[in-house]
Amino acid sequence: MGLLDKARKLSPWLIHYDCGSCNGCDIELLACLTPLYDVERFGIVNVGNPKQADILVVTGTVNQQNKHVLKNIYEQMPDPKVVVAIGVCACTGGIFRDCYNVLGGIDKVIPVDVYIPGCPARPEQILKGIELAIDKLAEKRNNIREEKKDVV
Amino acid sequence: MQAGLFINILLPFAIASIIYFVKNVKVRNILIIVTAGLVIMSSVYIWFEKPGRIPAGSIIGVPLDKIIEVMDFLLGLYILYISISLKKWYLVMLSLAQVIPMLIFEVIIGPNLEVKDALYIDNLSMVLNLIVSIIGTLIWVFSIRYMAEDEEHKKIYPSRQNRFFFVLILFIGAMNGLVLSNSLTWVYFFWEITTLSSFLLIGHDKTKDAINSAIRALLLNSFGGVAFVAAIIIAYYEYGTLDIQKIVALRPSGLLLEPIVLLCLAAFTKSAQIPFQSWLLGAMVAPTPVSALLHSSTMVKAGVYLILRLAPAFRDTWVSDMVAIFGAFTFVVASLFAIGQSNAKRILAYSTISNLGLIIAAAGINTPASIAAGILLIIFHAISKALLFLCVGTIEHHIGSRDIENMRGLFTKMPYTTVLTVIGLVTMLLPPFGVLLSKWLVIETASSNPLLVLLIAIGSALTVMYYTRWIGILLTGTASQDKVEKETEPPSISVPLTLLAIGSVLISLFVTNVFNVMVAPEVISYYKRIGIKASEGMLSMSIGAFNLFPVFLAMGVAMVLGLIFFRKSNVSATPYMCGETIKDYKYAKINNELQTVEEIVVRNYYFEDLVSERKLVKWVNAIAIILILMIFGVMIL
Amino acid sequence: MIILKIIFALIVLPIVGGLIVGIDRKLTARLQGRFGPPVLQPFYDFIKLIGKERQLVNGFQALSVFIYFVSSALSLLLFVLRQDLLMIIFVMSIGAVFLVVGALSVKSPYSQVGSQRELLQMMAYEPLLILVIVSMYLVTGSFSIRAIANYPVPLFFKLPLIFLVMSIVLGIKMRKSPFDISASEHAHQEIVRGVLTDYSGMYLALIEAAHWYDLVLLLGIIMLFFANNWLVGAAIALIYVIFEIFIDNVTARLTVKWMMQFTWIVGLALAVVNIAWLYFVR
Amino acid sequence: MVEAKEITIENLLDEVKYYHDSGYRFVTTTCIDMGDKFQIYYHFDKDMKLENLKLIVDKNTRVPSISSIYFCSILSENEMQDMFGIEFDGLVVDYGGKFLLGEDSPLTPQAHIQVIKKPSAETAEDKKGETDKSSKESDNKKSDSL
Amino acid sequence: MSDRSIIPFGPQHPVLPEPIHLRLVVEDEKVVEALPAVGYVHRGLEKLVDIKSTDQMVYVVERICGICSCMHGQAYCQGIEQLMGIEIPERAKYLRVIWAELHRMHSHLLWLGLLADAFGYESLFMQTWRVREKIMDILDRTSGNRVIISVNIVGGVKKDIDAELQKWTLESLNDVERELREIYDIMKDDYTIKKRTVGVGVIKAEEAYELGLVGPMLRASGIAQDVRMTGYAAYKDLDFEPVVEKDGDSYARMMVRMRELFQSIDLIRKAFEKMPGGEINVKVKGSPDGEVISRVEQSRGEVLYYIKANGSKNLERLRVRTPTFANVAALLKIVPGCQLADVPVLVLTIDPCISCTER
Amino acid sequence: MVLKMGIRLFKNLFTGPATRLKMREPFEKQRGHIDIDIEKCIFCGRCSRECPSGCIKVDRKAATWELNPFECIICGVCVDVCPTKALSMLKEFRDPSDKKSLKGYKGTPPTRPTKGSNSDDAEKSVKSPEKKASDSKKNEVA
Ligand code: SF4
Ligand code: SF4
Ligand code: SF4
Ligand code: SF4
Ligand code: SF4
Ligand code: SF4
Ligand code: SF4
Ligand code: SF4
Repeated sequence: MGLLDKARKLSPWLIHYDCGSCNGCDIELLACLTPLYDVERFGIVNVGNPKQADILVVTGTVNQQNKHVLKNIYEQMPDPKVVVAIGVCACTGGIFRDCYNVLGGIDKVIPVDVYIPGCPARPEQILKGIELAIDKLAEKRNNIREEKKDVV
Repeated sequence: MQAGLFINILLPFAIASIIYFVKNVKVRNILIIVTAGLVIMSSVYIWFEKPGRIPAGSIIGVPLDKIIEVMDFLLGLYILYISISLKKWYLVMLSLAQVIPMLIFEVIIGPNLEVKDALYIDNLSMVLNLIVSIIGTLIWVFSIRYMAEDEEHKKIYPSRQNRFFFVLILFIGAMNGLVLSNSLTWVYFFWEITTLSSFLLIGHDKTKDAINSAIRALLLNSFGGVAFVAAIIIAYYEYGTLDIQKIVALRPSGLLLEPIVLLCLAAFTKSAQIPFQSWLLGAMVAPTPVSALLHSSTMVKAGVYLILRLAPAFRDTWVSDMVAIFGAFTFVVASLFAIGQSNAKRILAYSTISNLGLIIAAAGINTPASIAAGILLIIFHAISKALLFLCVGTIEHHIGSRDIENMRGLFTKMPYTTVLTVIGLVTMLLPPFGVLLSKWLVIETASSNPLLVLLIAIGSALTVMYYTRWIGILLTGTASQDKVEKETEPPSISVPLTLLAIGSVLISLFVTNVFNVMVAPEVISYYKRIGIKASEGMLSMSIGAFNLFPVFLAMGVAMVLGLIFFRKSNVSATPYMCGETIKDYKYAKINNELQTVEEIVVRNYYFEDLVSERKLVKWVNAIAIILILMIFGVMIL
Repeated sequence: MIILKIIFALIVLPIVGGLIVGIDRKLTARLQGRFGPPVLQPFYDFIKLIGKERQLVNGFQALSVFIYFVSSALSLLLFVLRQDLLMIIFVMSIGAVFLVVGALSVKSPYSQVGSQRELLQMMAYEPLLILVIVSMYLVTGSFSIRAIANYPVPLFFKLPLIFLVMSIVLGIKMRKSPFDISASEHAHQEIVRGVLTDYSGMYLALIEAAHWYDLVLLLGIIMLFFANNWLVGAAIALIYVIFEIFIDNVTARLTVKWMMQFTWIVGLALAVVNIAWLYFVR
Repeated sequence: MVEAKEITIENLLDEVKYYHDSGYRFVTTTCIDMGDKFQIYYHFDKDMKLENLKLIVDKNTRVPSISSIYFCSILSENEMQDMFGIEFDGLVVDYGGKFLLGEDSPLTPQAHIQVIKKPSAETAEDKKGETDKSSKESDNKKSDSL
Repeated sequence: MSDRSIIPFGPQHPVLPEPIHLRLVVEDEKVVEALPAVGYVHRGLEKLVDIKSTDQMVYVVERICGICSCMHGQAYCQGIEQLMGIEIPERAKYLRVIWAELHRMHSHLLWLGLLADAFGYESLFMQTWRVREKIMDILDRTSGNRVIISVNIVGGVKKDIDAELQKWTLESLNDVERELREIYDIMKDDYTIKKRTVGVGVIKAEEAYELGLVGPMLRASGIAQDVRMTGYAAYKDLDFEPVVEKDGDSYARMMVRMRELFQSIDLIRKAFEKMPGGEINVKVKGSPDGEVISRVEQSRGEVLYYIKANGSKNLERLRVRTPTFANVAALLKIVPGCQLADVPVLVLTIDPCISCTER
Repeated sequence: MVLKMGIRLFKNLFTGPATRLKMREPFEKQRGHIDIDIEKCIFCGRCSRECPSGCIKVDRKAATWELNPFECIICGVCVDVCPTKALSMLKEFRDPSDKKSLKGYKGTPPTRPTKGSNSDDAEKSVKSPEKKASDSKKNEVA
């Protein structure tokens, strides 16, 4: 089991959903993939497919149009999974939270595990946030195990 | 013995005539089932007796030979009558071209025509005989219910089932006769009966389409008939006998091969090889049992049977090589055309053509191993194809379509039939099942001829394409949203289907036994050697070996594991749709019809622009004709 | 002995395959100026995937995956046991077919389009692979690996063009540019991950592992070109992989149409020329 | 500062056609809510010089779409339809008021919705039930700062 | 049976960094119909003028989109300045040019990378983004932030670039130029890239006009239109020729953006050379009144700000017509008829920026 | 064609990765996060009014200054407008966290210049975790 936990920490795959961000946070997330920051050295792969991802990374605010998309993606991810909100938009709605079409942060729709502030969040910040998310992932797994035990 | 043969060949004729007049459906059905049992038993009986050569007997003092001659003539006249009543001048010409020479020939040669051993029963003929007797009768049983439904669907009143069963049953007799006969005139007689049955059954529905297709079938088969007549006449003059065994033993060469090549040509037409493929495709308008029986498992096999039978006669000649290339060419082209089809029966028809091509190629390679491969292929193909056709028929009656696009997610509607269909498809497509095993044998034996291998390699890759996607879409579904319905089929449909499915798997499992018992002796009797050892689930040659049991074992393990983990999985997931849900996918919120929720459909690729039958068929036919001419050409070499 | 061989084929070799994939990822990263993941990354991924929730859209996915996995493992096993090469290819094709069947059994358009393309890819490489094997037969007179491996001269000298043809096959099977059409290694493709789109968790892991088996098998076939010296063969196979990685990094993904044209025209032509040359030399 | 030629619904299409035929590029439309009327600008560009048409319409009148002349105007016209509820005749592709807006979005938001400051999400959560108080507080703040 | 497949493309799709939905109808691999659905990013920020003051709106419009945020701020500020009749210091004008051109560069590089990614050329993606990081460093160091640099304010700019920074920037730019040359050579005649771009998605000059395209899209079709030529900010003093390509296909669009990178480097160098000293902003008093249209050439083309003020602290109406809003029309034109594999490439060649399209 | 890219790649291979394995030092102008020297603050509320994002709450009576870092867009306006330079922009960015917490400070009301005793610089995290939990549960159900 220890091996599994270790592997989980070493191989977090993420999916990015741009939930109506201004692209500021998006491109910083993309920058994390590029040579200078290279998240792949932590085993992180941007798989772009909820079914194969462990970490859902969301940028931008939730609006009336994409809330169901966000929910769908979250639900398609297999357990254990964590959600990271990048940028103040995803955390609270940021500067746009007063707009008529904006619901606010993504925690209005799905549970969020890690909030990364900043507008935009810097790549370094994102890396840190994902690190935090990876720890959460291990925790979550333990929770699941316990839940399963309860059921049995 | 005589009784066995009698039941096997003549009983169907007799019963057919009775059934034509039986109005009571129940009586008719019982009669059919009883006959089916008798025919199967007789066939098995003959198999165990295996008497070899049998002299022609006589009925009430009249020698059978004479009877056949007369019947032959009458049959010719009947076809002529049909041709005239159809008012197709070319048909009339072709019929005349058969009847008149035959008449003159018979009048001139008269009693000399007689072949002493009119019947010859060996493994090859028994393989065909068993296929015809067992699969054929299973299809009778299947037809009982099927035809009732069919007439209901198509609103055919009054019932034409009597006529249908008349032909269907009579046909089995003819087919059995054909494969057991040793005299060319006898073969020709039965050959013509099968042509006629095919014509009658294709035209059964009497729609315009059906009649046109029937005429086309009659036309092309008559062409083959003409070739057959020519072959008989020339053979008589060149060899002085019409005894097939004697001819084969002669091993003629050079121009003397002419009658054999003509017989091959006749066989090509019967086996619907390119450029004669069009009649078989047209024949798909017939009710499905007809397609299963005549147009995949039995009648079209008559052609390849004849070639396999004659193969030892022309081994090691250029003709043989050309025949192989011709067969391989058909194999590729028919597979290519199959890719462009979405009509299930047409796919099966093309697949039949291509497999027959492969058998012909095997015959043309003409080594003991390849002949063995050809015979194996006949067996496996017959079972799987019959199963597939019957499944498609059943499906068609349920969903009202034979388009594979409409069979998407069929598993949720008719799980039982779908599984059987998948078994049929898998046995056609994958190792360790027999069809692929035979293909493997063919490739290995063909490999000294690179051109042949190239063609076969391409052809088998194409085959994978059209079968795989069919299997795939049959199983399509989303477990959380599509509930699997229960399916009940009447026994007269489910029993033949199940038997065929089980048979197709079992026979592959026991392929070594089948090989040793049925195939090997045949090949050895002609070639004196075989070069293949079959034992312990393994077929081995000097150049390679196929290990069957590990593959079976592994597949079994995989299936068990799959089942276990399927049970342990959460099957409520939905497919990935870019964040949209499959349920309420309303792409583009446009105002015109757009707010409707539309299902996502994805279609297979059919490459209409690339593999368009219409565009290519001209070229392909031209190449095929050139190849046939070359067969004649190389004879001179 | 046979037990050892089975263990070797079923456990050691896929680990080698995984390592090759790991090296591939590291090397790719380095070529791109990145630091790259650890070489053992594929195994971490594998273990993690095994531990994820098992999700299926359709039960036949599970069946298909296991058949794919088992047939890949079996084909490698048969290879190690030096069976008939052509049969091995056919056994491998069971897996390929079922991978497609599994993908087709899902209603997602991406899986479906991916499987159509996967079928086209199979159509592209299968004839080539068969020709490769047949040409080996033509030289050695046998399909059995035992005989091929014992052939005294390296096959490479007789089949140089066929050796090149293997690069096309390997490129397609490794899903490398320009042939990563039905399912690219990265999801950044118009059809997401094609046939793999709807697999997750353990099933994805098994597909990954089956991929390792396939990879080793293909490299084994490449090694056969130098069969009289396994070490040289292994070295060449490794160089071959590096070559594929290099090609992957200097080309864009091309289209299905281009692939079909290229494989059937260039690939078949190379094979045919080589075979014709064999005849000529004889 | 924005020079514009005034037009009416009747000659809108003719004018637009004129611009189209004399080689102007369609830039966009701008709609302004004037209270009881809408004012719509049509902007055209040629050699980087902007030409504007000004159309003033009553609310609830249907405006002819220019998308049959300039296909690309569908985007901005659909947007106006969303945001102001103006209906267009002959819109080539009609998203029916759901071009930019989602199912649950407010209708014609730019025409009547007054955006107000939502209280900070956290504070609202924190002080649930004390909304009155907090608003009072903010009032206080306002008066403080004034 | 319908002989067409329907494929939903987006909103969450790995090749699309932004949410847009295309309903594709395909026959085999050929796309016969494409209908976009948007709104996944629509926030409604134009309406924020109700509660944000004129000054605060600068920060809102910068967040219309993070990619050329600086140019949004610039366009907005220029509009307000025009309304209020403010003449900003010369140095501020040059600084605006410099930052705008840096933004253009990072945007084009970003786009090049994404395009490479769209046709599966991963190493090229890495390469361009690696170069881009150098630009990001320049932005970071000169303004204090990498992406949304927030330097524009009504009345000028907030930050200055001192002599030392200037030197460092120019040196960095030399590096960048060298590496860009390399990439340019690679992209110019790579067989596989050409295979995927040449002749794909052709838009002829007349069509481009008809569709109302802007920016590189228009210039790739052979029309030399560039709002910078109107000479706003300091552009009137930095003579330059718009980059034009004739063919109007994906390749031409790629080349236009490629060459604009060099043009930008050039402009930055010239701007540094000519930049006068002095103040960088002026104090602004009062509130604007009246209406104005302000246009600026962004990386993706012309942005048009319509600003209507009524003399109070808040504006009455703000409308932004962003470049992608104009260019999306091109998709409707070029996607039908293309191959399925080309869809991402075509979507990317218009360089879509959905967040500013939907605001 | 392949060559040019190939050369580039080999260069990459041999010059080593460009990856910054450690975080680089922030540039001097870098906008990281807002900090307050609560002692200097006179609770005039100007920062709160000018803030584009509206994420500062100043309560003059209670002498509290509260920032929601998860709404702050780090534009620096507040720093520019603060009359007493109580606010400053630090270079370091704020760390991600697993919950959204406010930064609340309690200072001394300017009217009463007693110093030190009741200033309280401790961070105040958002209370009522139960409410949060119930919220997320609701989301799961919906
Ligand atoms: S947090 Fe800022 S940069 Fe990020 S998406 Fe929101 S506005 Fe853009
Ligand atoms: S379902 Fe098809 S085959 Fe059956 S009766 Fe109807 S049309 Fe004929
Ligand atoms: S495919 Fe790989 S390199 Fe390309 S963007 Fe995705 S993760 Fe990055
Ligand atoms: S600007 Fe648009 S296309 Fe470009 S990276 Fe951002 S989201 Fe993607
Ligand atoms: S044009 Fe695109 S990149 Fe530029 S600001 Fe607008 S949305 Fe952003
Ligand atoms: S400090 Fe400045 S802003 Fe605050 S109350 Fe005094 S004058 Fe007004
Ligand atoms: S930095 Fe900007 S957003 Fe943050 S508190 Fe200060 S003024 Fe408000
Ligand atoms: S931080 Fe500065 S601006 Fe804000 S309340 Fe305190 S003194 Fe006033």
